Amino acid sequence: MSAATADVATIGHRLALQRRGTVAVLVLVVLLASLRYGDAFYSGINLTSYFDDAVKYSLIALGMTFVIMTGGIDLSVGSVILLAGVAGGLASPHGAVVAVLVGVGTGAAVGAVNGLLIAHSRLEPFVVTLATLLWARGLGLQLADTQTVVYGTGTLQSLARDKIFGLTTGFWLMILLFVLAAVALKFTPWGRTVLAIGDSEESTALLGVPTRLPKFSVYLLSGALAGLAGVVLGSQTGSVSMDTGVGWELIAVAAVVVGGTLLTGGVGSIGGTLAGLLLLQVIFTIINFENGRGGIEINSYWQNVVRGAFLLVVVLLQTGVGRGRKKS
Amino acid sequence: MTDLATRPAAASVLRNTDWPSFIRRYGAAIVLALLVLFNIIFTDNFLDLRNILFVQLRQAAPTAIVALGMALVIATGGIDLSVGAVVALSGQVTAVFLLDGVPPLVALPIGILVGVAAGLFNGTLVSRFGIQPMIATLVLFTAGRGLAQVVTGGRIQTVNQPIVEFLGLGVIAGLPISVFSLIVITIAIVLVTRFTPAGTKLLAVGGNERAAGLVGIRTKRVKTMAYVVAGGLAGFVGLLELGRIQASDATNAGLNMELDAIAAVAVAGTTLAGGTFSPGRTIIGVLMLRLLQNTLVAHGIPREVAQIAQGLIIVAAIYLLRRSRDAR
Amino acid sequence: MTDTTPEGPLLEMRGVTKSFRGARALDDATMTVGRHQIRALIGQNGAGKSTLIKILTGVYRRDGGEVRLDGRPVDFRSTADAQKSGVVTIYQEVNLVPKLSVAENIFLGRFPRRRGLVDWATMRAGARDALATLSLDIDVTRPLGSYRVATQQMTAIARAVSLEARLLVLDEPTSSLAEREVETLFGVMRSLRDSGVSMVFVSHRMDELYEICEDVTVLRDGRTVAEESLASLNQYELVSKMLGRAAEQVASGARPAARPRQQAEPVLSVTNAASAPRLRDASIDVYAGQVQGVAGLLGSGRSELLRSVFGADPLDSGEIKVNGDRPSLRTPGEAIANRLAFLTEDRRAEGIVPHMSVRDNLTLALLPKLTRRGIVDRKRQRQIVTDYIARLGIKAQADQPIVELSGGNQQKVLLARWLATEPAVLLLDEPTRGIDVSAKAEILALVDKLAADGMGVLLVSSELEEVVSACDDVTVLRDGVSVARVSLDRLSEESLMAVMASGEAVPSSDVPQKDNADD
Amino acid sequence: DSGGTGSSGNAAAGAASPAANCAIATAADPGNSQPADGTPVAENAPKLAQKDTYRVAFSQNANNGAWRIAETQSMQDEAKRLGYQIQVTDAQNNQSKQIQDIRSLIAQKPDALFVAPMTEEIGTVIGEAKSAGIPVFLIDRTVSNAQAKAGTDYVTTIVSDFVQEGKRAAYAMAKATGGTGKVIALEGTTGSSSAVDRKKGFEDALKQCPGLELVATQDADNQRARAQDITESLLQANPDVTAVYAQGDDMAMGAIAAIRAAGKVPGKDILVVSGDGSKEALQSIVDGAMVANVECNPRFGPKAFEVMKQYAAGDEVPTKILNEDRLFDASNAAEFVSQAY
Ligand SMILES: Nc1ncnc2c1ncn2[C@@H]1O[C@H](COP(=O)(O)OP(=O)(O)OP(=O)(O)O)[C@@H](O)[C@H]1O
Ligand SMILES: Nc1ncnc2c1ncn2[C@@H]1O[C@H](COP(=O)(O)OP(=O)(O)OP(=O)(O)O)[C@@H](O)[C@H]1O
Ligand SMILES: [Mg+2]
Ligand SMILES: [Mg+2]
Repeated sequence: MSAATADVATIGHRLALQRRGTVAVLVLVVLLASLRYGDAFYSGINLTSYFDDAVKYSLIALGMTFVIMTGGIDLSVGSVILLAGVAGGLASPHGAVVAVLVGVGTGAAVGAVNGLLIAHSRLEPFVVTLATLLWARGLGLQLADTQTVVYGTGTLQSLARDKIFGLTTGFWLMILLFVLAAVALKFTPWGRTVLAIGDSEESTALLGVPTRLPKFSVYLLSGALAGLAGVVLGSQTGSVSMDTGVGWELIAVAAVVVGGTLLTGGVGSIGGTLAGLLLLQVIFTIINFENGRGGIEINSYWQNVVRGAFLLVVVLLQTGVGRGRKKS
Repeated sequence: MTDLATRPAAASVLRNTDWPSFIRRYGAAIVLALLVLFNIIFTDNFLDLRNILFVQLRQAAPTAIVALGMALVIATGGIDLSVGAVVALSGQVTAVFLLDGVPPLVALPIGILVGVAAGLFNGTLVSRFGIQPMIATLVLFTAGRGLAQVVTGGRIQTVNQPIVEFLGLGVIAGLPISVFSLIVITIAIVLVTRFTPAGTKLLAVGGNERAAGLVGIRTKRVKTMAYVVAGGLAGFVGLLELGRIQASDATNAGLNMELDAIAAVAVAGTTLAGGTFSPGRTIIGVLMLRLLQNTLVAHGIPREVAQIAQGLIIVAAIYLLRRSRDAR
Repeated sequence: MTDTTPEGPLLEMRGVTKSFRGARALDDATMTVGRHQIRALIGQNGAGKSTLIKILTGVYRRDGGEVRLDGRPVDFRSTADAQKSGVVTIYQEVNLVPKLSVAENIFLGRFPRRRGLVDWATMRAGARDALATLSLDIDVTRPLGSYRVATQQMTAIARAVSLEARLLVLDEPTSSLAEREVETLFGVMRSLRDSGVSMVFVSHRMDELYEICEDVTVLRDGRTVAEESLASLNQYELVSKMLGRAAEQVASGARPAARPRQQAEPVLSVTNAASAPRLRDASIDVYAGQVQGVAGLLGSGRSELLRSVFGADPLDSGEIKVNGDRPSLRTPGEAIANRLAFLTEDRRAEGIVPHMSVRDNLTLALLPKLTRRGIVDRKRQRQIVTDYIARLGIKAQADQPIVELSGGNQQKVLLARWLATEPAVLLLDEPTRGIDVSAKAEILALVDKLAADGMGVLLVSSELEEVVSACDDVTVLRDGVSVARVSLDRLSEESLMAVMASGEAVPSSDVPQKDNADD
Repeated sequence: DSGGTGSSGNAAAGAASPAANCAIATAADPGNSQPADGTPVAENAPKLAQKDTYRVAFSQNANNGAWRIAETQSMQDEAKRLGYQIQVTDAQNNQSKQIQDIRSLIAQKPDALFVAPMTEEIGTVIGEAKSAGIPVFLIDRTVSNAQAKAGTDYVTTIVSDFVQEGKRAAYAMAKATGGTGKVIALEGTTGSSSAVDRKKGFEDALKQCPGLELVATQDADNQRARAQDITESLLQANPDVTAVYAQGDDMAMGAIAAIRAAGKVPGKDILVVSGDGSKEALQSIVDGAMVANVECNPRFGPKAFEVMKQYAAGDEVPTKILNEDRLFDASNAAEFVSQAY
């Protein structure tokens, strides 16, 4: 599905515009919401909970951004969160450091399996990670003996609740990782190679650039970040339940695409992913708030409808933007 | 190009057989045969005709019908994540109409129409608006089930009507309705793709959309049609599922069916990149995955372990297929 | 390279064999490249040139034979591997990453760094320098894909040159280049040779080979049939070695006698056609029984003209008449229904459906006509396919996937695809790009015959020689405007070149305005 | 009324003579468990002012399936009846969404917060409500003691005793089958406390009845279709099964359909015991397809608001309040079917 050469110039502009559009809509929505709901909306606890909740999704979306930039996809992240969250939880009695290491390590290990099969054996990412979605969840359930895994109330939990400049460590962790990732994308050979692979893997190889390792690495990274997300989740909520992560991979994919990363690879933005994710998340919050107003009672079933419709509106606006430009 | 005069000896037949393409063609069938063999030996009453037709095949048929639609969409280089939700939506709409006293002759076609409409919606987003198939169908994946829940208020409502009972328990030509429909639908699809230009057009669009456009094929229409057929089949399966449990279940009907269908298409040796279509192997893929699941259940394997096994089998299957694909 | 270069050839490939799914692509192929040498590698389409190169650089694994570099056996596993040993390759068809910037394309895999991070400023400067050696001055921060194919090809060359190779392999680098660019390239190649770099050069244009190469390796059906000095062979001897038959049988390419117009009215008439952004105001007439040429510099809008006539691109304004009528031609489907046919210049991206069989590829445009009461007539389909495979001498099985064919054979299948629709007007965009001499001669002969049989042909070609020898009449496009018409009596490469460059009509040639176009 | 219909249990159709090796086949329904004496009262939880009307919030963990819908409905109906304003969120079966829901509810500062916890482990967020000065009432499930303290972080929890429900199901099954046979069990959502506890209660009680052999246990996720598929597969592999225990009614309905599809008669060839007490289940007891059903009453509204009002009035509220569940069988199903949810 490679775009016609003549389209290449427009694609870049289009996605850049889309990113700005996403940020603009995000700002607009937040402004409108705070006007409508007043104090309660940005009062400390809600902002904190909003960002805390966003952390885990943002971590998998970050990994997903790199995977998608290579033209792949990682459907297994939701299951990896469960598996790594469980592993981290079981390790948590041995201290926060051990829990984090075990969680991230578990995620990375699963990511490495995906990466090997995709980069080395050249299997299709969609199917490989679909299979991993199954076995990693099974393994997580097995490991936890299908019981919710509790995180010891140790350093990890207080760390999760500690605040720096009024926001939790989780928030700052998220910001830090996104900044690092943005730098890595723009300023490391690895980042550029990842984009090149997504653009045309065959060409990249024929230019004499090894492609296996970078391709492997994005799945490793995605797994490791999902693992981290599992531990973060566990420490924030004190436990990891067996339903954790079901369907989250699609939330991440949606955020990445809304954020202006091309699903076929080659063009991407880290900041866009964050904006896309925060935008999707703010919708949840607003639906909850709207329910509280008592005016229109948004039946919870409508929430999914609204979310789907919102996704539709965003992508339609984006293509509209793209078309408008093409004509001019 | 073997010379007819020099018939190769058996040994050289083995040597000359194109093993890679043999495995590719029959890989899923071989695994299926092994599973059947295992069950004949280790599972009581497996060879019972009633079991084969009314348990194994009947359970597999709805997924197989959905997978046929999915294979069409995948042949165009797309993917349809919404089929599971469409199954739910069509079933719920039909159930509600039936409960309202609408005659079955009207209510059942409406269910299929719901699926067709959903397919039209997906197809339009993909072909007219150029939205990535995954994202385009994610809209209905999210909103479709929500709508289904809205329609029934999330309740499971028993539909005690002869027509529903017939859909679930009826027998035509000694076969359960779902198995009978699967056979009819398969024959129809095979006939249409073999003998009319539709099959060639489909593969041309999936293989090289721009080239297809330049030979006068209306690529947008072909793509849309694939989604419409997939949607219509999902709508029909919604009716079968309604009949199967004799009740509407918005939350669980068709749950994860899209992933089962995609996995089946993949283990059948079809690449998700488009340009290939094989109804026979798709059905074999479904049967294989379904029988695997049933075998694990019948032998008391807990669900989480079964999930691990399924994941591993899928990986193993596509690994073998790939080995054969580009052995060079 | 220092003076202490070891004796013996730089590269030796001996007895190389390679099969794809049982089909021999190479069978005892041999190639020796000396030092300070530019070696031509020639052969018909499908002879195995690209395969031999890919085996050298490890893209394909060889089934047998050996490869020695500097006398030592080597076994590269990938292009990267080969590059480490100084073997740099520009593969056939542009293989770059279009969405990244020009600069990144040049420095991918070896980014200049500062404190571990990519140093964009140095990279941009380096890219500009690399392109300057090819006299190219473009914005290196723009995505490569936004430039035309020739520029992309030059970028690939710039990258390869800047890699400081010992052995540079160029697989048909000139097929999408114009003459001036080819000259620039040759200049660079000469200076590289003088600095000690050896090169392998693949091209189907004989004059290029004689201009730049000293020695030649000739492949035929996967076998090396000659390794000689070019000077010792004249063009006819070379071609006859390539083909394995007497050179006299190869069409000479001499201008056929003038073909009479078969009707007074043009079968296709385009007036003031415009299509943003490249086509601004083009008018052209095509008569049944004649070959109408379109000439112009790269980017002059020739392809756009053909595309918008065929409904592949939207026509913003202008009028198109077919046999005097003004049918709707907004989609290729409508164009085909009006008996137009269009052979695209980009075979890979817009022509072939790669994994589909030759049979289905060949009959793709014919599908509606093959269908009776909704059913495809497979028997007739088979007949037609067998017929065209024989008529055009296509080397392929009907049920073989078309990707497995060599470029020339793919091109013939695509041509057959359109001939099978029995069009009234055939629009040909660079029909012989990347096609070997014999296939090219065959295709041009075929075009000649089609015209003689009453078809109207519109031919776009960047090879002036081809335009001059094949066309009855040539319209020159410049910046999307048809600026002149040159008719048979004054058709020569020189006169065409002059018009194309200046945009001035040659005195007394017709101005392409509709009213006085009739002569 | 403790729903003690125990002695009349023998009326179940086709009850075989009690096997000697089954201690519980003839025992009476063990009935509801009683809260341990001296359940502490809520003292340190945030106080609730006495007002004419309240603005309350309810975090439901998943608003699907008849049971949860009935629960939500009951909360909404009761609030409406009392003239309170109620805001409901639906976590859609997702623990972390529920935590997010609760936090956003807290931000809106309701007078009181009702929570139907997804899992026991959402306790930390309950503590946040306390910090915000909002009294919390848990219904139908509780939270882990390690994370939130009853009477301090939240006022009280109104729950059913799931272990007891499982136990009562085992008794009912033993009685109906006469203490012999092969049993398959269908479990609810993996890891949920109701599934874990019912399984524990059922299996522990079954130990006293070696004649009832548990041949297979499968997770059917509270889904009707899934339960149907699984039962079909299990019946095919174990054609001599004589009883099915489904932890929830949806699964029971799926199992009954599967039994029918296998050409057997539910209630005769294979006896089905289930839990929840839905209208559909009661009807099938009346129809003879199901033999017994242990109620798990979803109608928490009246009780929940009554407790809230007591608490506002300053009455002593115990930190754990047990719901009273009934046992339905052929003797009383017809009587209750019309009121069932
Ligand atoms: N990947 C492949 N799979 C199957 N067959 C192939 C493959 N690549 C090349 N071939 C076959 O090998 C033979 C040699 O092809 P090759 O591309 O080397 O020819 P070439 O001399 O470069 O031709 P051209 O002048 O058209 O570029 C052809 O018959 C071609 O069909
Ligand atoms: N916006 C653009 N910017 C730069 N290059 C473009 C643009 N649009 C098209 N091109 C490329 O420029 C090239 C020349 O355009 P066009 O095909 O109209 O002219 P042409 O005279 O037919 O040249 P060619 O010999 O390449 O066919 C094409 O390869 C096309 O892909
Ligand atoms: Mg070649
Ligand atoms: Mg052109």
